[in-house]
Amino acid sequence: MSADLIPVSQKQALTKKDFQSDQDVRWCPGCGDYAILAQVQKLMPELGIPRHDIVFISGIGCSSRFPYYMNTYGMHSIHGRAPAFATGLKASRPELSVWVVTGDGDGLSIGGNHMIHTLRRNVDLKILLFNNRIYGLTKGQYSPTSELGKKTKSTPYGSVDAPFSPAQLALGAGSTFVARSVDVEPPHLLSTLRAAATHKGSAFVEIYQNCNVFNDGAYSYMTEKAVKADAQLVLEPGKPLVFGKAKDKAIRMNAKLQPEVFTLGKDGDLSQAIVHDPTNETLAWMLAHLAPPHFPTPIGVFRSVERPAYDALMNDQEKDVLAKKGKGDLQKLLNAGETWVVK
Amino acid sequence: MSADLIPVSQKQALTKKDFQSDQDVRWCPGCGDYAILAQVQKLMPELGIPRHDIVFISGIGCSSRFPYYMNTYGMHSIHGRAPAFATGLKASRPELSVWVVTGDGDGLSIGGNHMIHTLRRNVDLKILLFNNRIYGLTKGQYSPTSELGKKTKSTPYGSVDAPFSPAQLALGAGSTFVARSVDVEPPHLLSTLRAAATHKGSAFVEIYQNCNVFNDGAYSYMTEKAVKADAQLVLEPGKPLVFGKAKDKAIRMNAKLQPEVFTLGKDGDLSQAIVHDPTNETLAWMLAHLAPPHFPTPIGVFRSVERPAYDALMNDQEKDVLAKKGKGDLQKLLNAGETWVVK
Amino acid sequence: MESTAQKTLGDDSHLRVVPPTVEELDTVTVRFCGDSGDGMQLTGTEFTKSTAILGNDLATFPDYPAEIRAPAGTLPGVSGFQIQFSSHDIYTPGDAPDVLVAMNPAALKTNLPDLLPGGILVVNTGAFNETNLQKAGYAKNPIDDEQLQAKYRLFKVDITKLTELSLEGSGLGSKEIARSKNMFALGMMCWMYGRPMDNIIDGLRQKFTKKPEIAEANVQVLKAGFNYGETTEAFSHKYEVKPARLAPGKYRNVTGNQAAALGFVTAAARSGVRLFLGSYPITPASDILHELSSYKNYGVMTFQAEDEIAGIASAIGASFGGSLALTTSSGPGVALKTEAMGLALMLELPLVICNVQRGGPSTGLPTKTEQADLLQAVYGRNGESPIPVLASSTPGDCFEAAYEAFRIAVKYMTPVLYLTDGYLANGSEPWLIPDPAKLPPITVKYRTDPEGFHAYQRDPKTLARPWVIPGTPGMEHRVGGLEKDSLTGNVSYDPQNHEKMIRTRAEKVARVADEIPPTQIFGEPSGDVLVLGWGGTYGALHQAVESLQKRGKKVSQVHLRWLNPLPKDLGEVIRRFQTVLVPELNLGQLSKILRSTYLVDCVTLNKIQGKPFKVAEIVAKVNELLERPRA
Amino acid sequence: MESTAQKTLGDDSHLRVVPPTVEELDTVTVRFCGDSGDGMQLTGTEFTKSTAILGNDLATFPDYPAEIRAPAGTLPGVSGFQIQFSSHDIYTPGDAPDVLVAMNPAALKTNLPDLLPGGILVVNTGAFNETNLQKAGYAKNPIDDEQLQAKYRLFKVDITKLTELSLEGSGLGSKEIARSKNMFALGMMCWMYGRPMDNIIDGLRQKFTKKPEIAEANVQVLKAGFNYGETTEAFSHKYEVKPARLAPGKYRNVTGNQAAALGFVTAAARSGVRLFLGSYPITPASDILHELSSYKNYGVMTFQAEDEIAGIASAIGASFGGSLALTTSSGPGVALKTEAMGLALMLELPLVICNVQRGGPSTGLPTKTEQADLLQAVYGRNGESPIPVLASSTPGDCFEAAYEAFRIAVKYMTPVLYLTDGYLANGSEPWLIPDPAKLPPITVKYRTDPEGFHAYQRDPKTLARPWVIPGTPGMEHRVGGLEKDSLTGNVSYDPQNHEKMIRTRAEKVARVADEIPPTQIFGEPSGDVLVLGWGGTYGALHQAVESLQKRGKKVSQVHLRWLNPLPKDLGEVIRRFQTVLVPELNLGQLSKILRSTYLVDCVTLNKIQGKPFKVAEIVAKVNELLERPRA
Ligand SMILES: Cc1ncc(C[n+]2csc(CCOP(=O)(O)OP(=O)(O)O)c2C)c(N)n1
Ligand SMILES: Cc1ncc(C[n+]2csc(CCOP(=O)(O)OP(=O)(O)O)c2C)c(N)n1
Ligand code: SF4
Ligand code: SF4
Ligand SMILES: [Mg+2]
Ligand SMILES: [Mg+2]
Repeated sequence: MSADLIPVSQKQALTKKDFQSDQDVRWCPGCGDYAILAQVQKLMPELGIPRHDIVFISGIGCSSRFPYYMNTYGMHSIHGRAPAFATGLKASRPELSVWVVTGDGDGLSIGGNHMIHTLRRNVDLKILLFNNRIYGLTKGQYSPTSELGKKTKSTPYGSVDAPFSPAQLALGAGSTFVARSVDVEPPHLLSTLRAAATHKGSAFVEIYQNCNVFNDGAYSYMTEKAVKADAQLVLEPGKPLVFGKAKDKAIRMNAKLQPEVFTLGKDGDLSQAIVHDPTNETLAWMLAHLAPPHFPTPIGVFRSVERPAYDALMNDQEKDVLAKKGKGDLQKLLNAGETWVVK
Repeated sequence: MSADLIPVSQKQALTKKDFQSDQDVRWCPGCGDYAILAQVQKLMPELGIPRHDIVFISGIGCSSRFPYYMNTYGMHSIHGRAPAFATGLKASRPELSVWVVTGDGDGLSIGGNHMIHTLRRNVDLKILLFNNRIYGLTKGQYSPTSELGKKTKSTPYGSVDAPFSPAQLALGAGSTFVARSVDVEPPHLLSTLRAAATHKGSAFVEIYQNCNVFNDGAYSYMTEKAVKADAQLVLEPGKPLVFGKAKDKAIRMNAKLQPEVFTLGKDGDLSQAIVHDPTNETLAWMLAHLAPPHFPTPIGVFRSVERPAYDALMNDQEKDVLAKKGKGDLQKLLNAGETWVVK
Repeated sequence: MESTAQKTLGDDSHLRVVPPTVEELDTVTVRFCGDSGDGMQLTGTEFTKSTAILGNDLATFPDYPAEIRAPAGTLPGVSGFQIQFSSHDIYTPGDAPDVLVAMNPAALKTNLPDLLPGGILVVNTGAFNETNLQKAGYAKNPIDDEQLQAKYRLFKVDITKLTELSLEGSGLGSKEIARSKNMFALGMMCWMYGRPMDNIIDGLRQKFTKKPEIAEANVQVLKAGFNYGETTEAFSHKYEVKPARLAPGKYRNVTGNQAAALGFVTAAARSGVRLFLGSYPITPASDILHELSSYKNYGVMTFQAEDEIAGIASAIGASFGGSLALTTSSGPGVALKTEAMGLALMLELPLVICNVQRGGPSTGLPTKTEQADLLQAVYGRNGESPIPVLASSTPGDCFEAAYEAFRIAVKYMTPVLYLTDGYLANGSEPWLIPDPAKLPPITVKYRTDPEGFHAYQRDPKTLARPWVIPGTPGMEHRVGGLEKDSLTGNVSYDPQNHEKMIRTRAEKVARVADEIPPTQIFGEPSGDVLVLGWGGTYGALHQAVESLQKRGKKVSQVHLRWLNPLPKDLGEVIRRFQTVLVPELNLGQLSKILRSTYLVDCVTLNKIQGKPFKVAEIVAKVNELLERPRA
Repeated sequence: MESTAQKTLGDDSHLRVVPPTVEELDTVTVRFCGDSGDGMQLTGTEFTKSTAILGNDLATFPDYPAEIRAPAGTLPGVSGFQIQFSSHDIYTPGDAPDVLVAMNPAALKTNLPDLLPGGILVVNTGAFNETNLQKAGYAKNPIDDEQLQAKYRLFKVDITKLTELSLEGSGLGSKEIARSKNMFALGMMCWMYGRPMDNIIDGLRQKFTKKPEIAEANVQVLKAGFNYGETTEAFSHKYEVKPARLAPGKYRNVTGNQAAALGFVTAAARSGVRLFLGSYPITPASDILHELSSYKNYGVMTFQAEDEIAGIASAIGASFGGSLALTTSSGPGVALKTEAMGLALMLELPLVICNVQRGGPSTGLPTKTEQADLLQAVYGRNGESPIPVLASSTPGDCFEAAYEAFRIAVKYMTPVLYLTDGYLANGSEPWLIPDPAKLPPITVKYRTDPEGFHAYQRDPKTLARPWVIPGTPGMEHRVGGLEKDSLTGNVSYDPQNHEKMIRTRAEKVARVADEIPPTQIFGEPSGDVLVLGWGGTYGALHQAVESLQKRGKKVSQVHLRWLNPLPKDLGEVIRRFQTVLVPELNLGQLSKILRSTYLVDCVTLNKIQGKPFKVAEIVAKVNELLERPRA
């Protein structure tokens, strides 16, 4: 059942269409979720994994309807717990490709604990967090990623909760792969998803997603054509942190161990710019802190390091024990300990 | 009822003894919890807060028996939820001094979500996490801080879960105050607790605690007399990161943005050493990563920054609305909207 | 179809010459239905307001599509709003509409089966184009069907086009124009039932203060709809529904969620104590959170927690601190709170847990109504963990039930579980605005006297322990979830003490029965059939029993406010009837409790379709019982 | 007190001249008690092993102190282990000990009230010093009390000193020496009841392989204890308890938690499918997790989750993937799982939820036993959410019940709730080792044929849907917690479909009754009193009924394996008895269910003290019923 057993011919036969289920897609017209669905469906054939070896598991939320639209195996579970369902499945069936789709409420509010533990364990799951900074499905309450002061149905006078940075939280939990992309940047999204898919271990991808009904324009500060080049910092491994319409701005670390923006050729030269290295712990953290108004918003892979996946370790341990002790004999087990015979 | 209203005479009258309740302390003889209790009881009189304005709230675990031993108000709640109980109390009674006592299982396993949300919100709670890297109360299963490979009752072949670093997790959640101390370092513990007590906002203190029954010697690598000076890095704001028996080792940042140990006078001089600044985001993170075998274990305050506390914001907002709208008139509220009279 | 509109619009013969016949009606049920984007909820709400002001009694039933906005024109995207109004007391939004306004084919498809034969059917022909017909699964246009025309009084109106025409030159985009067509439908109905439009117009102007051009467009279309009725001869009849003889007083229209929120605020105001709500959003309970969040100047604090557990835990923390503590949710969220409820009952702190029930199990039918969380409320915790449980019966009654929940919670120092449901939560009715001063008081007395204080020393009558809050000098004490000494509250593992505490907690809840007034029987105190219900089915059961009584049947009704404990006299009441019928929107949960309590072989009537009972369903069942041969 | 020891040791007159009288006994109950640090559990376990090998029937009851190790010598720190052994079948660890070994004053204080008058009381005088007496709250030394000496057969032995003496020169520290004094007590009891010590000695050597000096010290003290009985005249009697006539076969001793773990492993082995346990530690369920964690080479995977919710969720995920999925917990943890249970029943996937019940509510009495989670098991979820519920009745029976739980879960594609309790979990009994081949098969057939596949197409007999696991080509499908179409499993909001699904899920669980064999009645099929119980009370009820029958009373026993559904013939069985007595360690939970199901006015007998029933309590109640005047 593993991917490698599939004849090449069949691999090639799959197209994006093969990954579209027969269910009508029911998001609001204009919802950013459509764009994400399209890129995921586009990526799938590339992976060379047959449809039946792929499972999408979600919680509850608009974003969590996702599995219904994928012509793979799927589970629309309960609110916040998708990583836990997925952990059980992946640990017991490591040969499957298991994806988790969640929202900022599902994955970070009620489901925050499962999320951090899954990342800590490094379960080999691809976790897509659709961050629209709002509870869409329940019609517009603020979420743990909504900005301070946000007025929503449950905060008519503005929220007083400081938001999480999903990337920071994932790093804090020890995630081996942390990335960010945007619904309206299809090629960037596709390449980010691809990087996640090929990572061995938990891959946490935050996707900025516009909820045009309850939080329209949440990301226009960095997606609008006019500001985009200055507002986005596209991370590329081995490349310096350079951005801006004229590619004339860069980021360096100052003497106080703080990042700062400088203008190339004016305040400094390219050699001072930090070179992106997704294996550098400190850098990933620093990048996760860059935010407007003083900095552009980084998108791309913040961190990507190797560490054995939980499911692999678990199955290896099982194999080890089997190798050492042999397959357990049930009769022996039942008869273990002190026994005696009554005649 | 607030601390400021207490006459100075009464403040001075309190001693450590006043904070000892009439309940027998029931930890195992030799448990590190005793030492922590002693320091907390020692600190209390210093704070000048009357006993009746102090509340200790815990979850379930050995450590969570703590409130019973404090002659203050207290609640021994349910497993993992102490921060949530405390949030409700503190938000509705901001004048109280509210402390949370929890364990590595209580606070980071089942209670991980409440922990990170409380830290994100910056609720003005003093959170003491007794980290013994084991489930004590349930007699010895591994916890989310147990080291990889640990053999426990539930992992007879060794655990395959990579542990959390509590400090990293707290930073990832946006905690405004993150510190670490050790049960067997009373003066250090006392001063760390004092720093936490005076911080406005969530103060997260990880306390290394020895469970001599189920995980004896978990910290001997850094508490034993012989190794201590080389194994501990005591953090002091404004001071360079220097350690070692001969105070001859220091830590600097290399060109690849990675920390490294160097010998003073040999590989470099004091000016290269990083100077501790608890307001520096990047530094706090880097310190939270320092760990044996290549680095000493930092103890002290990793991070301490100002950010409005959730409870304060909530109460300020209430005051604002009251100021703007006046005290709500129930009759008017009931009669709001379109009304008509039937005769 | 286009041709229909063309003809209607191009031909002057439809302009009125004869004034319409005015027919007087007793009761009318109107249902607006259309795509979720068609604004049917707003249409219904505005029509309701107008009807309320006219003094009719009324009840409403909004029926949203499932949680996600389905693509326009599809069957799952249909949204409906039903209102029944009457010149006498009514108790339900009506079994079946007399009038159906269908804004598109999908709406017609899903709603037509409910329309009474001979009923008025208004369709927006403008939406009956190929695409929409196909989306609705119609092979051919149903409104051309002669059978349909024979069965109903069909009125084809090209609302789409008429709206466009009335806004020609308004400068609005086609999207905005399309969005106002609901106002046309509303205008027509206002004309047909003689509803005043002033308050609707005021309402629109207020709603769109920031977009006056939209407000005016809506007003214009509303008027156009009204005028269409007035000046064309499309409709031959107008109807009049006289005001109902409601009890005198000042009224407003409330939904159940609004009423519950007001009940909670009133409890806080009357007790002089802050209300603290710890909650996590969930359909259909979220609106209580929304309402209360806006009452910051009424001594209300709301905390949107990270999950349901933190919601209830924060509330318990606040209760420990002296607040009136509340947590609101629906079934799946309540499931998560059950562990913490156990702690609340061990700590013996006041707390109200409000469950706005929805269709289950699991995620189930989140936007639909059901009564299937009763057993969870009464029995759904580990250990012997008794909690008083009460339920509200109509939208307006949510006010009283919410208030009562707090009165008992405080008086008995106990968590109280308050059940309402999606039908009550979103439905509305005219509500006689109460005078809070006339409500029974909620008396909060924190104990402050350290003399002889023991944390679990009880009031001999209620068995309540004292409420002592942090900040009180000299009374420092610790509480927790381990079994505690029956006097001091210190941890106790003593076997006898455990049994004593288990029995005391049970007895305390049993004593809440002292608060329940003698059972009110609607009808004779004995007879052939007792219709015994609880919760949101009140209206349907009441209307059914009333109509049966009118037909001389010996049928009475009892509707329970308290489910745990049950009223002391209920067993006796039950025994006075030949048959007890227990209709429920579940598989028979109350009847399980009644059977075990009174060993009574009650007859069940169960419906689990996410919908309320119809009056006719109850009447039919009772008649069946009356007709069956006696054993 | 020191003087007593001195005298005993210094004076040779106590050395045996006459051999002791050997008395034959039918049944003996011994209780070892001491400080938690005194090793009473080990002592009890070793004595049990020896007794088992001798072929007595036996039952044990370890009674730990509350969760934290209390300071040495205090009342809360007392730990006890009781064993009843017999030459015939016995079913409980005994109501009251015939022999009490008390290692310190605190142990005497808390345990003496249970000792039968005339019983043997062995006290370690060495521990009766000022400090310990004070900690136990004794004003003066109780063993000097003449009343005590009159009431019991008191033997004062300075075990502390004798242990020290026997290890003089061993080079061991005083701490180690003190720790071995339990072996002295064990040795004495082995002598008194003629238990062989070889296996104990082997066991000690194995246990301390890495510390041979400790092993040898323990052996030496054990022997010293034995020899003390043999050579001194401290005890005048020895006792003999002949082997019981147990069914022939090979036996071992198991605790309930061990047996349950073995049952689960056997289910996996028999079905050929991997067992997946997702769990979070909690007393008294943790041992099942510990056991299963060590079975990695038996196709068992264990996942210690971050909380109970992740425990069950991971299990459901594994079940989706084709594993036999299990989650284990106790009351408060089960409360947290109720939301996910609802999902499992919507997904219709096999899953076993095992609740090892403990004293509640809330944290309650975590180390004590209780049966108060039955209503939670049957009713404790939101919505109409039926789940089969079964319970085990003895430690050994946990094996069968665990196996049966999986058999039903797989056959009916449903979550199954399996109830055991702290008493069964930690108690032990001789267990006839079963032949797994003789167990009814557990047949797992994943559907792999895509032809005509529908995810919710049902087996006409069991109503089970097909189990199709990811990895199966051509059968990709999606499941979820929203209501689903009765055939395809796609989301459906159709009202009729919802009712159909609600009724189908209920019917499926009802059909599990087809699996329940006709009710076994111990005793006559009709009579005066039927003692009807469930779960861990089996032993006490059985022994009580047996003794009543011996006295000619018309009393029979039925003990339920299945609580939901109930056996089809149970109503009829019940009606054949004048009175039905339902003894429970709760406030009457099964009786609530029986009352509502059969409208039977059963008599309840409730005990909620964290302790099992005593046989005498049952006997007394039945006698009371038999004697009461008939109405
Ligand atoms: C236990 C439980 N609590 C609450 C809910 C209600 N609920 C469903 S989705 C949701 C939040 C959705 O927000 P998010 O995860 O951001 O998803 P989005 O809809 O924005 O994509 C909530 C509160 C639920 N279904 N179950
Ligand atoms: C809901 C629930 N789940 C599980 C438990 C069992 N339990 C009690 S404490 C504990 C872990 C304690 O570990 P930790 O927090 O590290 O505290 P320690 O005893 O080590 O101080 C567990 C699993 C419980 N009481 N309640
Ligand atoms: S509510 Fe928002 S997130 Fe949900 S489907 Fe609509 S646009 Fe998308
Ligand atoms: S088990 Fe460990 S943590 Fe618990 S009281 Fe004993 S030594 Fe302390
Ligand atoms: Mg969202
Ligand atoms: Mg711990």
